[in-house]
Amino acid sequence: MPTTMDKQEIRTLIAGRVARELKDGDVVNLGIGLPTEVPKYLPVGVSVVLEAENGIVGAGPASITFSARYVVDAGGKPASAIPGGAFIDSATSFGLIRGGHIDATVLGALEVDAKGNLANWIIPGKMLPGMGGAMDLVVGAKKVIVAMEHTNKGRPKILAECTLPLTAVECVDLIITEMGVIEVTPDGLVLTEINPDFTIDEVREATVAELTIAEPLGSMV
Amino acid sequence: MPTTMDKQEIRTLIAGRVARELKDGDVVNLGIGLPTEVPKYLPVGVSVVLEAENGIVGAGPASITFSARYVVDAGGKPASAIPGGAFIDSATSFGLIRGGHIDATVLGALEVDAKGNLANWIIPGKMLPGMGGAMDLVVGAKKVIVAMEHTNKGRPKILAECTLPLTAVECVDLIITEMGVIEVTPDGLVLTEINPDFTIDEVREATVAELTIAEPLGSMV
Amino acid sequence: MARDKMLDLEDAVAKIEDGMTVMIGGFMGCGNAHVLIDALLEAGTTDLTLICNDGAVPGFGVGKLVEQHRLRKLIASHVGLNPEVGRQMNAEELEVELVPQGTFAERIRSGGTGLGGVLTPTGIGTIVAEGKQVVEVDGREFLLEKPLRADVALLSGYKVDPFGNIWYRGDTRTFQPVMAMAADVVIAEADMIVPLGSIPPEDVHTPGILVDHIVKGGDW
Amino acid sequence: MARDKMLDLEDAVAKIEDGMTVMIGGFMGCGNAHVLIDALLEAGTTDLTLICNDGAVPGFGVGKLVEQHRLRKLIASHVGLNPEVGRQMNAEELEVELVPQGTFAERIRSGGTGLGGVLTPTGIGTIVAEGKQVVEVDGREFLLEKPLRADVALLSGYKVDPFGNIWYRGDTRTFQPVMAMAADVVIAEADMIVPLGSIPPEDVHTPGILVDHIVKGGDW
Repeated sequence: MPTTMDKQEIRTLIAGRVARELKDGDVVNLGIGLPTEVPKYLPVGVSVVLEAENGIVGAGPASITFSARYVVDAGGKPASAIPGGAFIDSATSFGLIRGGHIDATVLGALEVDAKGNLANWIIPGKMLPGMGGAMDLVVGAKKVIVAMEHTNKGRPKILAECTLPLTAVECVDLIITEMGVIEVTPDGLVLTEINPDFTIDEVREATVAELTIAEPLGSMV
Repeated sequence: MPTTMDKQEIRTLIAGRVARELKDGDVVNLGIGLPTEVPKYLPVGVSVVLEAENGIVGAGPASITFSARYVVDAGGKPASAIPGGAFIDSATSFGLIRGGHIDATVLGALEVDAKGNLANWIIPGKMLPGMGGAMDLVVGAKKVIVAMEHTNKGRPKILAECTLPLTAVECVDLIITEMGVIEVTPDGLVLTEINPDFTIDEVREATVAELTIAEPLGSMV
Repeated sequence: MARDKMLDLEDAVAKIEDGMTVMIGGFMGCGNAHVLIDALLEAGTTDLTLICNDGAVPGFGVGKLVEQHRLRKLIASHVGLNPEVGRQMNAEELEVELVPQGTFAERIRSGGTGLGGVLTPTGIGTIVAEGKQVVEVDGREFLLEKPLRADVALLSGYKVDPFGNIWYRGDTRTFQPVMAMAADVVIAEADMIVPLGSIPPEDVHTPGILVDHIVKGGDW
Repeated sequence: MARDKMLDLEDAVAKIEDGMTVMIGGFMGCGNAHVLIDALLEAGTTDLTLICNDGAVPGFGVGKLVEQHRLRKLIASHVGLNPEVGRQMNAEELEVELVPQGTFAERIRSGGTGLGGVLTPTGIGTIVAEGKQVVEVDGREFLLEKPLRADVALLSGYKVDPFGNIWYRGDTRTFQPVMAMAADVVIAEADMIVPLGSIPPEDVHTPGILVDHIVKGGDW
């Protein structure tokens, strides 16, 4: 039942499912917010290298070894480099990103559409945070995973066509929400896994884009 | 009298005159051969920072502190970094060069012409060493000084128009030979200083390009 | 080579005139040239164009320049953490040009290394591409993004020697190495002034030939 | 993160197949991956396209690959110190593509960082520009030079940790950091294998995520 999940349960569910997309040794860039919770849910035996686009390869949590005056993550929060980590300049960092050296990026979205177009950086007239590193990340990362709530307070975010200014065209590979897992394919969106708390009809109702249902349809939990 | 100068006297004269073109603190890239002798003749109180395009800012002579296995100059010879010097990668080195951060480059030429066009990297069918860093250096350095013997065994090298494939167009600022100092101006070549061992007519005879004679004409020695 | 580039703080910021374009490195305030920013505020300099990755946060780093209305224009990739940027922008007190962060780094790098610009896939098919030249290379489209340069760059180094060689601590390095190449005058504040030769030549992050002036930093 | 990337020398060079494109860093032999080159000669691999700044000198570094006729093509900026390159070229045994050294570095950097190419003033008005696209930016002409990539890059590091982080000694760094980004497989020989964490994060010259395999080097 959808209404039984609170915000934190939704985040836990999504972050946990994203974690299972990552392979041992992957180099991963995590957007701010929900995506930063992903590492908590990595399966045993899987460790990933976190890249922070402001210049950390092998980013770690705040630590007394690293002064917050000199080390922050891509959200501006105190951070560290793990043993074997590296601090690099921004041109090199985005060289890694644009050059396909990041295995996966996980980030939120305002809208995603049937072609994998993504909008996540501006609501004209309302919100203009700027694109930061998002445009480069979704163009350059080998796999782009959108991790978000399925709707914005009931308003669908997965559309036939994005209405907001795009972050990039045809860049999203996978959409993971509290309702299920959706793959972006050349033939459109395919629901590959569902949260058993929902019916296919409920997912379709919350999604404007047409959804093909995978056979067999897996469970996301 | 020209014939009284041997090869080493010519080199000494030219290198000595080039040295007086350099200002204290200049960052200078020296081509192989004659240009490498320039630092010996720097006036008292003038010190320059040598850049070697393979990655030394503040290059110095071979030294026991630096293993030849790990440090060579742009001629492939054992070298060092002076205290305060830096080793940089090639993309950064040529970023410095192309970006106008080198005050002067001194290099030899096969041919130079009235427009300041330079040919110094290939004689088709005979010699193909490659351009190495020369094309970038003459495009990027703030001042391009050609230091060379005035003729190739009597055959003029300063031409109305280069006949060999160019290194770059309109890049040379100053030509320094054993006969004199020639400035490249929008109106052509101007002999600004002469070696008193030669007459103006002798210089003109050894030069195909038209020469304007500066008033007053200085002495290069 | 050991020429001393040390300058008093007031003399250093006096190099920056009203209306100039200034680059400041760092990310969300971390790695900003805090001591130089405070001196610049003190000097009253205004009408600046600031090239900085972001607007930092209110009351911190370049965020102070925004708050005290010293900027005419801000070229950045992200301004969401400083609401004052949005407010001034909506009030038409501040012009903001948003640039994708990787493009931002490369545009500055182009400006400092004599390239004609950047050919990037980033921004293709978005409003970032509006009015810009698209160049096709082997059947794929790239956006031509033009070089960025500034009159002055303000850097923040952890170790700086008297020749201006800089070693950046942590991830304060960010855009600073490319900015050091892309400004007519480069001023570095030094958390620590270290003796010439004490930074191993392999570990110099910004060569001293790029730095014109050094001021004592660290006190903020 | 501490996954061990160590590989036997023979297994490492077995990654390189006849006909592949290989990048090797260094300058006039200094900084070449000498141990890997010797193993590659031993393995008999041939018909290679080599992307290296120069042909080194006879009997040294990549010069050995030339001498032993392992190359089909050489992409370099300078070949004058190895007469064997010119001889094979004139005999039409070896194809040579000459690239200005700064353009050489940037083409590799483009290949590794997802850019569409380089817009450089270098080569304009020379035979280097022949057949290439010229792009005008604000009234000035720039040559569009295309990205370079390789199947394998062979690097030579002084200190390398088990994750593949590299610290280059002296000026052996050269083209190695950009090559590390521009090849499908990156193999580094290490003069010294050092413990994870012993290279300060600020002084890592090539991040370990770019390095696939490490072999013990130093012995040449």
